[in-house]
Amino acid sequence: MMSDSNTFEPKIVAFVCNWCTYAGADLTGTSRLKYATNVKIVRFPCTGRIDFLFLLKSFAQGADAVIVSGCHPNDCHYTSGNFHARRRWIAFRAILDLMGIDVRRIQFSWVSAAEGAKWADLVNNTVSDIRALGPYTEYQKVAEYLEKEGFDGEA
Amino acid sequence: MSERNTYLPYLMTIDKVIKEAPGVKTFRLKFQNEEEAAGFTFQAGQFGEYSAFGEGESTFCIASSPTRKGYIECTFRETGRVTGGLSSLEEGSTMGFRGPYGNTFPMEEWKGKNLLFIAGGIALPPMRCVIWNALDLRENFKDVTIIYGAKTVNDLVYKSELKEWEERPDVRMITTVDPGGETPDWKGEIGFVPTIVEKVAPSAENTIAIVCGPPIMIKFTFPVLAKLGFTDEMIYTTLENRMKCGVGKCGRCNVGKLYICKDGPVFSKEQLNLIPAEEY
Amino acid sequence: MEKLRERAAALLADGTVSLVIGFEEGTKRPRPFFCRTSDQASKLIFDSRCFHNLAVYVTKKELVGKEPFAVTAPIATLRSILQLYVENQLKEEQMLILTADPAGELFELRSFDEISAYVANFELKRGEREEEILHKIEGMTREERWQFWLNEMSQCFKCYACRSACPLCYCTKCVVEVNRPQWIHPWPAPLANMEWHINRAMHMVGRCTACGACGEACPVGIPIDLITRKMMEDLAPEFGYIPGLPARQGNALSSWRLDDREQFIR
Amino acid sequence: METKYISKEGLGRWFDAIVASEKRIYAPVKSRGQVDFKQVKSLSEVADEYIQTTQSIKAAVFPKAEILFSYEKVNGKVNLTDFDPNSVPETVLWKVHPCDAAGFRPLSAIFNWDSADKLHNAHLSRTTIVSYGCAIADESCFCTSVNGGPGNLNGSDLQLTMLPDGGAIAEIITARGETLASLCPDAFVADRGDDKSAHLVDLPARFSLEEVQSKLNKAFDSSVWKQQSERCLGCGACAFVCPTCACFDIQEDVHGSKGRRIRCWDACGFSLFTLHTSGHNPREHQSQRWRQRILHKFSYMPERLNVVGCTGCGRCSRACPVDMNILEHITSIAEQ
Repeated sequence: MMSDSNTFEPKIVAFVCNWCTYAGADLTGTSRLKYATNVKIVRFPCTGRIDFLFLLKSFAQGADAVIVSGCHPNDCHYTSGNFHARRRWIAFRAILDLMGIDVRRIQFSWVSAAEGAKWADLVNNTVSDIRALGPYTEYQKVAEYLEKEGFDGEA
Repeated sequence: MSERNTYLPYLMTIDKVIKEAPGVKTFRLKFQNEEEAAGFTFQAGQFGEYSAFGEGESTFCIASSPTRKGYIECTFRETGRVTGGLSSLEEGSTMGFRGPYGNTFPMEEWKGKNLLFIAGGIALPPMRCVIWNALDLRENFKDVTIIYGAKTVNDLVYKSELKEWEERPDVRMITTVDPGGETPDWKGEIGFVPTIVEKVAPSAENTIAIVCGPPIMIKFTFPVLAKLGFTDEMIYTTLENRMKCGVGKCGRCNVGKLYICKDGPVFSKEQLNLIPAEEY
Repeated sequence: MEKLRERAAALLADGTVSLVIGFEEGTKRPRPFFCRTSDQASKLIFDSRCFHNLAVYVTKKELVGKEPFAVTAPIATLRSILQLYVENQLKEEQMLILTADPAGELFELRSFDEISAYVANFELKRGEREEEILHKIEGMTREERWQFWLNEMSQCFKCYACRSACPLCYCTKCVVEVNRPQWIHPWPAPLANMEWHINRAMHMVGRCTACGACGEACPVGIPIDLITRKMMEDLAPEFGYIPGLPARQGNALSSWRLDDREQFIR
Repeated sequence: METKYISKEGLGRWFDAIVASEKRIYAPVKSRGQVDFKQVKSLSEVADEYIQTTQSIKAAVFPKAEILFSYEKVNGKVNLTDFDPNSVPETVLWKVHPCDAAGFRPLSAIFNWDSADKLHNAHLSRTTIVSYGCAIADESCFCTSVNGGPGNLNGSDLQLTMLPDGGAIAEIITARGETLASLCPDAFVADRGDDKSAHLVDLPARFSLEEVQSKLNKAFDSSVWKQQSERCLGCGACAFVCPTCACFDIQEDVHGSKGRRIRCWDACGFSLFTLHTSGHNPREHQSQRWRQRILHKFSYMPERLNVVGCTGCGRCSRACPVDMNILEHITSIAEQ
């Protein structure tokens, strides 16, 4: 991705399922569709396996956004993994929103193995959204606590 | 000038890795800093805190004898995060060590006596240090008897050394495995350690018994020794409790008012009688 | 209250139960009390000041053993007990409930269904304190909420009183004590504290009965109970359950519906 | 030791002089409905009219989490970066209660009884403690039963006892106290002969320490532990608010090839505190852990370290979610 040094390049981690979205992202490549390179893909057997802590840890370690994507409803390789995941994300989003964590930085999607173009759009749209939002320093700076002087616990 | 930070480990190079039994390894460690190596001494029975950088610290005894200079050895079983991290290290890599900590076996006082070593399973390492210490100064001691048992033949550690001890004319070596743990070609004893001690019936006359093993083995071995005529001050063991600091501060290892890391790990049975058994 | 004492004494005397978990007068206010003989029953009290959620003790094997026991349970405790039944943590035949309604009438409840029927008479409502703080939070922007909670979380020193006081935190080894991998730093630090509390809230989704024990227990006064309470209030209609009235159909996160809301999924 | 008088105006000037000296000042501050030590820049921020801060001041010399050392792995080698004592800033702890100041001795005893703890000592040697004699107390306070008192000087570098005119009796106890006072020498004038005890709370002793200790020497197998600890939930609230509890854990903070070893607070009340790798747990039951807490403070520490591990601040009783009241329990042991 060409950009001048002033443009903020978001760091994005994508947690995807092996059976649909990973294959879809693969298809994007083999179809020679161009899309933003800001995404680091982490492959999981199923969206049902994606623990909410992975998302929090991504932010703590410098991600500006997270993509979570798997099979469309009724297409799960394990029948109901994505339904369980969907419930988890409903609850997780609600908790994060209550805590004041920026839920716009988590993008959920269903991308099937046939949707190479959708994957490219998803990534491109997320990158442009996050570029507009800017880096997630609000969260990241809190991670560096031990270096701070002071013992009264103030962040 | 500035004192040393107690928690800062010495950097050690893993000089040699020996696979002892499934999940059990021995590391031979050498100091990377010559000054630290020169200033380092320890005695039989002491322990240390071993670091896998990236994982944390774990407590094991120093398994080599103080008579073997220039290195220390530790033997551990892979059970958790730290031992898992250590286990993945190869020869030549760096790990950390701090110590030596704790008290020691009174080897000086034992001069001129018979020594009876009774060990079970992964508890041989602390005793191996004493055994080699005694064998390297063989003229100081009379009869040396070693009774060592493990669950299965596979679980016996220091196999080549067991053989060496067996072949020495000046050592009486008895190896045993739990019933069912033997292989078709097993030539040693079959039975639990306390049973074998009773069968071997070593004389208590002028003898020190050093017992080390899982709590259940110790529990059943003590009465056998008593029956053979060993009094409490003739029996020694080494205890372990969970530790973090190794230097009497973190608050984990105490048994009653005693700290295993400072007042132990070596205790005579006479001393054990004074502390609450439920806390170790 | 007198009737409850008499009944507890009788149950202990005739051997129906070997223990009554109840309340006694403490140094400042009533506190949990383990009544094992009928003469001790005169110390039992049961009034509106009894706020501890005694359900936290009923899963502790070292306390309750295998013998039948009774619990003098206010409504909040009953809600937790129902949830513990749903999670198969209790045996109906081992436990007997003694409770009294606001008018002072004594009730004896012996099964999930009896407790459910009794609890259904009471609506789970925000108290004054909950209303005040939640109203404040609901009026905040996202950035203000983040600052609010960050400031609160910075006070946490990970004594885990919240976890210990919660009847539904009955795991013998908590996720923060697992170290392969170590997901949440075991030391107190603002972000690690935040992660811990988010984690706790996630593990409470559809399980929390809003008894408030965690917030009450917090020595540094973080209103952590409001996280799980708000969660329960907001998600109950979404997942189709009645707040504070656990049903046997399974927990929110271990079940799903084909038509669960998904407008946030692109 | 020298006794002086400092006026209300002098106190303000002295405080400003300390601020100007660029030392960090921590003092009790009221926020979120609680009073706790926070960094302050002016005397007006300091809380008034409270019994006790929720947390003790021990974090000043035993932080909740601190870096023991850092390391980096480079090409199979490891580079260590030691803790640097000079990274610890000079700190003034202002308006410390005598029971908190008294807590520094048991803490130091734990950290130094065998080998010196470089980190603790670095903090301690850069800390000046200005205590305030206590004019109020509540039913949880029992300093006078454990060798302390509302005007006890143990652990303080300088103690102020507030007078009705807004001034204070200033007792300059140590050289550090003297150095701090010398930042504004003319604020301290000759002692007016005020009676200190008239301005302190009267707090009769609640039990005899000797009696408790002699009872505890024989109490290991007593049924009292189980009886007292039944309602204990096994959290760490009591230990974390305590001015003398020093149990800690050593943990690893890893970021790729870099990492730090961290020391953080731990508590003997946690069920996994003493759990062996084998699964064996020497203090498996809450009653054993409660016994450890009491015996450690009132029996083991006096015997091994020659100092009582309790200063009578009463914080554990106030913090406990289920009213494990230490005064009540100790008193009942003394009366047995």
